[in-house]
Amino acid sequence: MEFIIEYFTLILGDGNWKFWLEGISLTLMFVSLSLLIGGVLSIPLAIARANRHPIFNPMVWSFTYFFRGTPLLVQTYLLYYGLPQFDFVKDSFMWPMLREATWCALIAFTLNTAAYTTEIFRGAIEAVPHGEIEAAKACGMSPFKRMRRIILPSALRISLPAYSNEVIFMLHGSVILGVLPIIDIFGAAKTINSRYYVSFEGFIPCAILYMILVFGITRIFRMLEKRYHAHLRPRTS
Amino acid sequence: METVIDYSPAILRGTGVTIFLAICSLMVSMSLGLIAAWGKLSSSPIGSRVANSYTTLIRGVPDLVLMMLIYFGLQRLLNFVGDYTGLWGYIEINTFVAGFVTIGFVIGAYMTETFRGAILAIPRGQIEAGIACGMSKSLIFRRIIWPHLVRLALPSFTNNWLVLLKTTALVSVIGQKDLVYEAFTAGRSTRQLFTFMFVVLIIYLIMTAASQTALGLVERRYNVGVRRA
Amino acid sequence: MASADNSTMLKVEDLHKNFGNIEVLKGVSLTARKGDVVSMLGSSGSGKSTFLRCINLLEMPNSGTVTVNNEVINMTTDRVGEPKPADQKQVERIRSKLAMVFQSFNLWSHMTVLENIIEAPVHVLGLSKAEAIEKAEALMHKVGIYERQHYYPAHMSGGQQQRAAIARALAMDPDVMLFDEPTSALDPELVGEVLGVMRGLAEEGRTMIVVTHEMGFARDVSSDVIFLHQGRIEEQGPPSEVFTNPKSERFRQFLARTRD
Amino acid sequence: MFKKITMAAAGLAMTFAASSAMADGHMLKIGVEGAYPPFSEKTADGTLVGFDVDIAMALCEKMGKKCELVEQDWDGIIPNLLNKKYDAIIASMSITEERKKKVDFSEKYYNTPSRFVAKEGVDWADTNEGLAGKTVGVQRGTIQHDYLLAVYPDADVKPYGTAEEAYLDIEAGRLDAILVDSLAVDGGFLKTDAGKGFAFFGGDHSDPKYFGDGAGVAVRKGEEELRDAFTKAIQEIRADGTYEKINMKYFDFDIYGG
Repeated sequence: MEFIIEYFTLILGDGNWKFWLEGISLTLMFVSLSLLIGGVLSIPLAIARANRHPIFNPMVWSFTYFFRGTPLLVQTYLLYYGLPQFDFVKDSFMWPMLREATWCALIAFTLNTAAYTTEIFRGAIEAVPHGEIEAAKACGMSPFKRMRRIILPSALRISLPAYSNEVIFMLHGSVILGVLPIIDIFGAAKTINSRYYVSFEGFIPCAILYMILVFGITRIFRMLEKRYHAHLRPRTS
Repeated sequence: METVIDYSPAILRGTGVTIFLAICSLMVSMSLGLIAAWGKLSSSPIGSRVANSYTTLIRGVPDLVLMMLIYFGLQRLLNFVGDYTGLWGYIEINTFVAGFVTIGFVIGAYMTETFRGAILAIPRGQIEAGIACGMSKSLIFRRIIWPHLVRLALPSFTNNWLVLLKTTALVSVIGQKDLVYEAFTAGRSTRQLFTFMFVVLIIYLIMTAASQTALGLVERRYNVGVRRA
Repeated sequence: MASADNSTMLKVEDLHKNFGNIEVLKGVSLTARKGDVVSMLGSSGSGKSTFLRCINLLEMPNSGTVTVNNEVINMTTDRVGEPKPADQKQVERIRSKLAMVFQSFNLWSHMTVLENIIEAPVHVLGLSKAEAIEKAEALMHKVGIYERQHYYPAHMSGGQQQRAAIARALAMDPDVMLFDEPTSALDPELVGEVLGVMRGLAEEGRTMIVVTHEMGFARDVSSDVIFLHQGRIEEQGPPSEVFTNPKSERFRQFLARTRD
Repeated sequence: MFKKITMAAAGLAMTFAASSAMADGHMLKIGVEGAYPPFSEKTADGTLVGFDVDIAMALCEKMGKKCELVEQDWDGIIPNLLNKKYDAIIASMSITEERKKKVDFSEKYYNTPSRFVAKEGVDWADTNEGLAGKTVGVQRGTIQHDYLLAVYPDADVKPYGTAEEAYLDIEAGRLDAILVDSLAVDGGFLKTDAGKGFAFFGGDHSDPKYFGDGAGVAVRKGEEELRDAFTKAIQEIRADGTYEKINMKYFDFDIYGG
């Protein structure tokens, strides 16, 4: 009993609960922002890939190959610690943003998730049954309208399961924030550990928090799938 | 560029560590994957429950957090148990062991799905045809089951291997001197972190591309006679 | 057997189509006046489906003209010499007047029946949603799937899906309806319900081009029968003539093979 | 497949066996940081050098032991001492009450104050009011970190894994100031090319409540013998001039402090 009280004093006392709160809100904000921006970016990229656009397709392919073929940690290091190597970056108008660790990490994460999401969406767009697209053509829909009304709604539904994995990967990936001078959930754990010279005590609530978040994300996607995959469910009755 | 050449022994050493660590992780992950796949497929409720909680745990906890817990926590636990029972003296979990055990443990959960899916997808009729021809069990495994298993598991295996390779970068955070650690140290002291991190990215791209080519060749060999969908 | 109002709805002249080096259509022409039901017969590979798909430019014809309701579809060629429409807007407008019913239904799988039917009227023709729904309800009654309006395609039988697809086509108020083997993907016991709906449409005076294997339908319903063989018209005429007294030996053989 | 499992298992066992050699009478493992110039840093070929490293070697020689240096990130330096990865820490670790709860310390082997560093010519006061809203970098889990959290609640404190990363970021312009050991930052940053244009501001910070009594050698609790051996060795190298020689190699004044 005494041990438990001692443990909770360690991880919550002495103002430490503030680190957790800060960490949770930062992780959540960060992951959702990068997913949002990355997701929006990836739609035109995926369309360019799926349509085999002669100029954009190779460009987008290189982009996704580069970001999918290398570790997110190194990409983040490159952006955060790498860019100030160049004076022109520090003199540019972008610097007020790039000097912030959160912005650098956000850019790295956004590009990373955009690359993965592009390939997910591309696969889904290619998986939309050809006949359904022909039916849209035969109705006189313009290419833009076909994309907006038929292909994308169908592709986004198809990609739901794969995308839910990507969301969880991004949450997992976000621990890299804690390696930078940013206090996310992982950073909060590290800060508390180093305050009291303990080794793993802070990582236990940290692991539990991530598990709760993953559980929540899984639940949300299960609801979304229930709603948007109604047309794929086997016939009942 | 000259500084990169100055530091190239360290970079090469780091690359070697990364590759070795990846191979060790792969061994662990394949063993765990096979065991857990077997557990999930077995009719025993305990087997599938253990296997399921394993995959749930991996999905729930980020790899780096798990690595920290294993590096610091497991060490403490092992020593505590050792002291308490007197069964063993000091056991060290160094950064290398913590690294490949964690990565193997994490990727093992993916491997579980890979193997499970492949085993389920083996055409049963062909095995029956083998039995009908009077083939022995081992012959059926070698000549019929194994080629199918490889073919069915390869695409997802390739994917897992690439994820694994990239995950190795995380060991630098617990101080293992892999490619990322060596390059970061070099970049920090020369104040050329962009250059060095860029070199690291290129090395990872080369490793990725090489693995894809090699595994692609294997895949082609095993896909003989299969119609492309 | 021209109908009373004999204005030409669809005119196709000397249509040629190549796939690579293979010439699939070697100059096919067709004229359909208002209320005509043209049945296109032929063995597989004769080019009848390709012909139908060339009419609304799902395939690009290499030469020849298509005139819909006195409007010629303008064609041009792209940089590598492949045919393409000169005016994409015109093609879209004409396609909205040529409704198509496919062999494999091609209902949009993520939409319910009702959503499938109102989709194009709302987003292509610009009808209000309420208007479109009202119209859709009438059409669903007509083809007998009103009770299934909130079902997803995957949850219905093939015959119901095809009837929904016909309702979707009708919702566009088309000048001409194109049927591409509408019953070929159906189980035999479901063919009747679809043919029944199509008969009804013919009696209403709809202009229809039907690629089919259903001899009974071709004989009883159509005003004109075209038999294609290797990309050419082998036999053409009113069913009363061609079925009783075929001029072409090939058509005779075809009839013998497919006699039901 | 089975062969692979046994191989992996064998590999595991070997790693355990190889590294489980306990420190015997003559072998001593010493944890150092390697990212805290000029006290400890790594050369291009991976050798550890610096004041802490030289002191460690000198102390070992006096104690008549064979020493092995183990490089360890600051974050885990005390946990891994407790985990027995090494037997002592010689890494400019200040002797504080908080740390004494976890480890035992020898006598100090040097004592220098901490100071703030910023762009040359800033006129900020080194008080909480003076640094309110400023971004201040610090190494995570150091006495400076504790001090900032306790005394400068209005500053925006950014914790870094190593001091060098904080140097990188103040040079890059991401930090307004850093709080570091005055000697470490002098040799490791201000006197290097990267530190041009940066200077100390404000006075010394050495309140023993936070900063303790100088840097000592840390050992696990209960290992008084080893601790006392280090204390004795420190006194010996002070007396015979070895300390002075090492001191002068890195600094131009005596850093032992009063």
